[in-house]
Amino acid sequence: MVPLVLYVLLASAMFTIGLYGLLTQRNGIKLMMCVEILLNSANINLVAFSAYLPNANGQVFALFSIALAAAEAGVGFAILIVLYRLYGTIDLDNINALRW
Amino acid sequence: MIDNAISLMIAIPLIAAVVAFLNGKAAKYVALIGSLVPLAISLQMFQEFDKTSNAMQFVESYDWVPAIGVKYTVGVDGIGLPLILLSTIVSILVVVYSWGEEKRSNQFFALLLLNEVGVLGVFTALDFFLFYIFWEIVLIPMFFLIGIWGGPRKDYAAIKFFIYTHVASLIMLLSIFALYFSYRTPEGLRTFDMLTLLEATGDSAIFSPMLLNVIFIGLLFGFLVKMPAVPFHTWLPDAHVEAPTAGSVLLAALLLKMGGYGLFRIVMPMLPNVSTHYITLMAIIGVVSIVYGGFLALSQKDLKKMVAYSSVSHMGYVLLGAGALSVLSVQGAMFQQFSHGLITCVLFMSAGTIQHTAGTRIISELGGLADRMPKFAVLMMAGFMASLGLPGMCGFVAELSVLAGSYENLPIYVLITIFGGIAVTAGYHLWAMQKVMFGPILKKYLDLKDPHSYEILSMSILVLLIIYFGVQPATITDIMGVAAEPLVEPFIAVAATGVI
Amino acid sequence: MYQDYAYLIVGLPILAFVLTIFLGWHLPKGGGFITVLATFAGFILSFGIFKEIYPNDEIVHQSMHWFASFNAGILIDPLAIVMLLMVTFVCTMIHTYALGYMEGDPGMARYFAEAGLFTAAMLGLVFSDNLLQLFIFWELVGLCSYLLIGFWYRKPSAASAAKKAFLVTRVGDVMFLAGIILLYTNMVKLNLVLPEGAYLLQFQTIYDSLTLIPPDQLTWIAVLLFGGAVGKSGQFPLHVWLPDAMEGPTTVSAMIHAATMVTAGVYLVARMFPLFYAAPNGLMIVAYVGAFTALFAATMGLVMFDIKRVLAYSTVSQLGYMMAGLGVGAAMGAFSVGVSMFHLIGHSFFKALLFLCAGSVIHAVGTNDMREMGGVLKHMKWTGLTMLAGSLTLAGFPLTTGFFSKDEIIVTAYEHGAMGFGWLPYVFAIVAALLTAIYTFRLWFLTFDGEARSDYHKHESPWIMLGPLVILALFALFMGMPTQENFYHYVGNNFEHYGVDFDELAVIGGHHVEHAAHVHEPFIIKILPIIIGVGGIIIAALFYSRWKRFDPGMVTSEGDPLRKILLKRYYQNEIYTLWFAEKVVYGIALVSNMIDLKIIDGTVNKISAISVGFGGSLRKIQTGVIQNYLTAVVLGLAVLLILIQLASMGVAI
Amino acid sequence: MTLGFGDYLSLLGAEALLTGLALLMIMIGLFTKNKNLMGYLSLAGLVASLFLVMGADMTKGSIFYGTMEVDALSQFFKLVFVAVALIVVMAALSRYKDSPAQDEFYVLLLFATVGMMVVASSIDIVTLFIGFELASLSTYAMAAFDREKQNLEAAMKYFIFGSVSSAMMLFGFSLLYGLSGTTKLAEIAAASVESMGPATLVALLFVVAGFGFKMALVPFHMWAPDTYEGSPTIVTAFLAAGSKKMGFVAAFKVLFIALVALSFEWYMAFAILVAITMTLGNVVAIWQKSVKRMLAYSSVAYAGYIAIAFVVVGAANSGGLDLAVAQNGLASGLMLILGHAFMKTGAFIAAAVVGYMALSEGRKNPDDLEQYAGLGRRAPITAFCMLIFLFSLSGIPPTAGFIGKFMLWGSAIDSGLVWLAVLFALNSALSLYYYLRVIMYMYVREPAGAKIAEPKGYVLAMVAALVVVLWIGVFPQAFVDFAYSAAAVLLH
Repeated sequence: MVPLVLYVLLASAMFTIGLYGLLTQRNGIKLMMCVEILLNSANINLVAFSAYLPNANGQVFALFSIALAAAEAGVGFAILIVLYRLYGTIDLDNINALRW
Repeated sequence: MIDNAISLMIAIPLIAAVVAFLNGKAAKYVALIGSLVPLAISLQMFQEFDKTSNAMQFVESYDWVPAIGVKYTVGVDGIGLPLILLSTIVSILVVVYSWGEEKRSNQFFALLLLNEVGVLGVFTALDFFLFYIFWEIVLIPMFFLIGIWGGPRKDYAAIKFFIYTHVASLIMLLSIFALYFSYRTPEGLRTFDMLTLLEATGDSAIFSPMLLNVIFIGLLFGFLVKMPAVPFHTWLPDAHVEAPTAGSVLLAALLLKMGGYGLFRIVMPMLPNVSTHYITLMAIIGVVSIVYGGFLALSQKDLKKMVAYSSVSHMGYVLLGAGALSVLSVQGAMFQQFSHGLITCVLFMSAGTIQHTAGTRIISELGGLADRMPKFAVLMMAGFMASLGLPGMCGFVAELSVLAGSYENLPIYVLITIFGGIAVTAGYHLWAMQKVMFGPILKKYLDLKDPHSYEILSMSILVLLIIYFGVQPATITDIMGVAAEPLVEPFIAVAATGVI
Repeated sequence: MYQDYAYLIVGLPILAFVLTIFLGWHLPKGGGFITVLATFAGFILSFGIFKEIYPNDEIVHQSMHWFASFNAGILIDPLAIVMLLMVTFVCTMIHTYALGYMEGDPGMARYFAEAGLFTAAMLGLVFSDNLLQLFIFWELVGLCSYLLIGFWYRKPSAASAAKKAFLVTRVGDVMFLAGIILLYTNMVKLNLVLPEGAYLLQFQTIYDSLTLIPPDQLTWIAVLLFGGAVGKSGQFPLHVWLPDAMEGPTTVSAMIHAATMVTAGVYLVARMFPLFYAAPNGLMIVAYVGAFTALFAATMGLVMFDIKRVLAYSTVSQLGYMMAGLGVGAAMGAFSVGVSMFHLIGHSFFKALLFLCAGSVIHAVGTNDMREMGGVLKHMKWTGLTMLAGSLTLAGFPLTTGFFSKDEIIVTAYEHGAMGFGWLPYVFAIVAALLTAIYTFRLWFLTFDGEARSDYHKHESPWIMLGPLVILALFALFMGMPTQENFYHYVGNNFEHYGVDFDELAVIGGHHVEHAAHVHEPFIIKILPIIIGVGGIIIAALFYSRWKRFDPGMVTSEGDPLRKILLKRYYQNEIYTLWFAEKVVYGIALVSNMIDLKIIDGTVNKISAISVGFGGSLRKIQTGVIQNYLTAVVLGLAVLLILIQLASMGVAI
Repeated sequence: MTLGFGDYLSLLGAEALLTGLALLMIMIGLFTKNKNLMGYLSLAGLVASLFLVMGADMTKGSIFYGTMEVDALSQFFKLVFVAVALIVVMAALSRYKDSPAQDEFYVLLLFATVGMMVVASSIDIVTLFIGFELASLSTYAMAAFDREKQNLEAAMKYFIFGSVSSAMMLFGFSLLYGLSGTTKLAEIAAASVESMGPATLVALLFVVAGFGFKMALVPFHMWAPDTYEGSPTIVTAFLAAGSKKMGFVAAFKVLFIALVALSFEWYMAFAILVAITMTLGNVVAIWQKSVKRMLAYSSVAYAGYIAIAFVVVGAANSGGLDLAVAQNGLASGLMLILGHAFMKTGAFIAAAVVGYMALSEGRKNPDDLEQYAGLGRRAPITAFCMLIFLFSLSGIPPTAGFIGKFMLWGSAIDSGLVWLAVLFALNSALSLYYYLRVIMYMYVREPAGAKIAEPKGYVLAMVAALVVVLWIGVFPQAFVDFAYSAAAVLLH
């Protein structure tokens, strides 16, 4: 059996990668992807823990979370599409009329 | 006496304020009635007041927010009653004086009434929660009076006034909380009841000296700002300069008195339990306010600003008298509150009338107005004389009581006051009087006439009251004397040992 | 029976005040006759009371509670009754005179209202039974003085003089008030058990407790009370307002600034004489200040050309005599009160007379400047002769009232010296007497004698003005001789009514004389005042009359520094007004204002500016770029993590 | 105890009703042209659910296998959510009148409300997360609803920030689950007491990040000003008043149930966060020319004020739990939440009226302070309501804002955090500056246009909020009692 710590390490690595991407990328789609990576790192955690624990709560949680992630992606893309229509770009660095 | 007299006295102006606000045309008549009724009630209360007792009278008490120990408790004793009378008298006279106000008159009169509500509430509330609510409510009408009807820098003045005094109120509130959370009733409940909490401050098992001193500082600060005492006075001249006449009158005659009232109602009962250094502190601040305020007034070019600083100077006597802790001085300090309330009305009304007739308040630009405004000149002169402490008027009685009563405990401070304050006070009053009223009339003022009869009327009534209380102070000082005794009692032994 | 209506002595003039101020505008002569009648009624009442109490040597005392530990009351004792008589009488004369003098002035009603108020206040001052009430009326007469000096308020100089008078006397009043407070506190400390109806500040109580109050406190109280008297009675150094006060109508000068109000200071010292007597050095200060003032003012009287100013300095000088007369009481005891009061009463008559005459002249001639007069006697016989009567008595011509009263003071001052209390008062007094005679007749000769030096109006005043002049002149000349001795004893024994033991007080005061034997004055001392008085008149005649032998230019010239300093009035204006008031006091005020704006309010504004400015830079964090926001979150999390980790390790944050 | 269907209906009737209504409205929306009906439908549904919430039995305990609970705390918040939604719907009646897509607005609003209500009831991290996400997703869409440029920018920032926070929170939850082996909050708490390690800390921090985002606590607040400013104003009202409060209820549940166990003085770290939050909110708000943005920063400051409740509980817990102090602190925080919900909604709706007015006159910068000049005469009802809301926000009696601040000051003093109380007071005074400035514009400046007809829906909404604000201010007893019992639930 693969030791739990490896799963957790994997999840942490994914989380870090996602976070790094969020801080460095400008493109809206890439940011969305990074968010998905973050969510999935949590899902890996949940599933892995659940496998080592005497209950299935984590797996259920992961299922819910996957569903929610999908919905979130739907909303997110909808926003980005309209954004693109209005601004002609999804480079988020340039969209900063609201500030200060 | 009708039941619930105090509640009625507070409620009627409130209702009248709403009516006046909604009914623009009749606003001033509503305001007149709405302030006449409280006046009648307060006079009736004065009649029926047991003048030999220092217990709370006409008390009403109802549960309000029992979950946090808040009650609606109001009552009157010798500390509050004179100020209630002052409030009702001044309020109606301000309505009369402002009879000609055309600009947004419905709002104007509604605010005057709302101010009366707040002030009466402060002087009667016996629950800290209620007290604080009224204390804050008073800010609102004054803010608008300055803000809407004020002078060129009204924004600055109104906001400064509001924030400065609000900060002080909040600090006071935090101190009140410290009292509140330190004490439980025998039933184990919290209470905001003012008298209970103040009495509890004497119990060193509940309040450690350290804690009590911190609480005391907070409360004192709150009241010093309101009074205002040097160095927390700078909001006052700005507010006065910009405020309309009615606002200035209410501000100086009633709002400042709230600070003094807090001093007698809340701070002084705590004094026996805190460090005696505070007494010295109060005396020092009082004297500095008197002398420094006087010099400040002397240096002013704007008549109204001068009057404003004279308020700072005069309110210093309240602190001095309170700090001296003899029956005569405390009674004098209370009477100073009352008398300054009347006198300052005349002064601010004078400044206001000059402003709207001559079009300026800069002293050097005025001259010879007595020539065209003889009646007004007489009234203004009477006000100025009263303010500089002329015997036969109430200001003298108050200042004499404070000084004579304070000398035993605070000789140096009294001497500084006498020599540093009184002559200067006379100086700026006379100087302003000479520049404004006397000398040859300036050409541009040849068309002036005596102001409207309602202005003359309200000022005349005030002058008559000033003279009446100057000649017959006992009418009201007897009550104050009775009220002063319990405040001073704990100190008679202390003073004898020369601690102060 | 009259004494039951004693309160009306004050009440009637107040009524007159109220009536004239509201109705005077509609009455002929501004309702002046109301004031005259009220004052005259006061005189009748006073006289009635005098007749009642004089034979049995009684006093009248009525009192009621006022507020706190103070009372209001009426006390008519010998000291008070003579003042009451004098004030009501002189005021009646002056008010009558004013009916003519003020004719045609648009403010006539106001004049008589204020004059009525003044009369009331002055009378109230006199018959007060306690020090506080005395102070109250003291201030009220000050107010009336202010109002009446500034009666012609359209004239800037009048307005300014009024203010000056009020302020300078206020300085004295402040000291007076301080004295009262000091006295009151000392009395409170005694924990006296007062009998029913007695109050702390009543004179009776004060006299009774003098022996109980610490002597050093007594001295302070005496000095402070005397400070009040100095202000009110124009003693050095607070005399500067009095000459300026001549800006008011001449009747005002006569009434307030010669006959009545300015004597209040003397009256105060007389009233509190036991206290001064008991206070170590108390009387000495009074004596020296008084005598110095007498001389100092007389020197300035010598060079003035304004007829009223000469009289004003003369008044200051004579008040100095009265003070000195009281001050030398260290030697004479309460007798000196009688002496001084006698001079006070006499002076009131003749100084009122002189002022009214001057007023009559000014009224006719239309100028104050004596250089533009000359030879007025030809046109104004009655005025000139009555003024001559006044001048004679002021100069101390033998057998006139002024002669007796001033002579007695000078002699008393001699005894003061002879008994070892200091010669200076005597020296000052005798020199001042010479100068008095000189400037008085300089004035008379310059005005009435010689040739007209300008083209002035020439007509005699109406009889309503001349009548009072004649009556006053008679009193000024002939009152002294018959009443002198009785007066001294009647007033001098005033304090026996209160059981004041002067011997005991003298011990406290440190001027107890073992053998209270009467010093015998040498003959030369006795006749010296006569010589000096007559000599002075002759000197004046030699310089200024039609028998002129010398020219003033022979004694002094334009460049003479002494003359300059006198004309400049010892540079008082420069010191008091230009330097002290405008530089020092106003300077402090300006500095205070600067402190207030820059430091105190500056701090408040600075605090708000800092918090607002803080926000101004902080808002730049909000760049509007989403990645930066996320960075902030990550950084924030990291910081929080560290903080909580530290906390969990027990590090106090 | 087993519960029947009827019990479920009585306990979760409001949620069920609103969910059903929302689904129904989607269907109706497909087939009807006159969509103005939708507003009234949702209005009716919300009123009904208000009564259902008030009528729910708070003694039945947990339902759905111990994942949800109906108690005083949940009902307290549900009342807030439903009432806020109700007020926003009233405003929307005017705002989206005759708009072709208005059905979607109401549906989203109802879903968001349901999501918040689920969060209020949940005692399990799974339900909590689901409710949280339901509310978030709906509001993301609402923020972009008008499809104008700034709406989209606002929605984009909101969405990215929100989804990152959700992800962090989920990551934190996953760690908590792994450490304790359970998803039930109570059991997580029990487990944390036994094994407290660095991993727990990290987990907690991630959770805090998630809630902090909704609460708009520094440094998780940065989306808030932009989103509040850019969103349609009535959506902003809903975000500030509803969504934000959801963050608080979630934080209350997780932080208290799971974290009361932490024995060390973690609250000091939180206290610093709170201090920074309120100070930053206030000092930056002073600089804002846009009233909406100003209110947004004020909302940040309020997050700081309310979060004092956490600090107070932490302080009360620092030396053995002092129940009275903790309960006091919590109840105070709840009272301020309650007050803030209504006054902020009201204030934003008033801002919406002004924006509407400015736009209809074709002005630029419809939210700018200049638009408020002379509002007292141009739109007297709006101005008066705004006046009261602003006074309430500044803590002037007798208003809901005052009661909340009053109690919170008290509890801060009570727990010995005098410095925090003083800072709170000074901040509150500072905030007066920008509130008063708006008032000055409304009542002092000369109006720049004629009097306008105020849209009825807005007026209804504002007056409703006004009544509640004053009611709480004058007769707080019932609310205070409710808050105390809600606080008691959290503290067992």
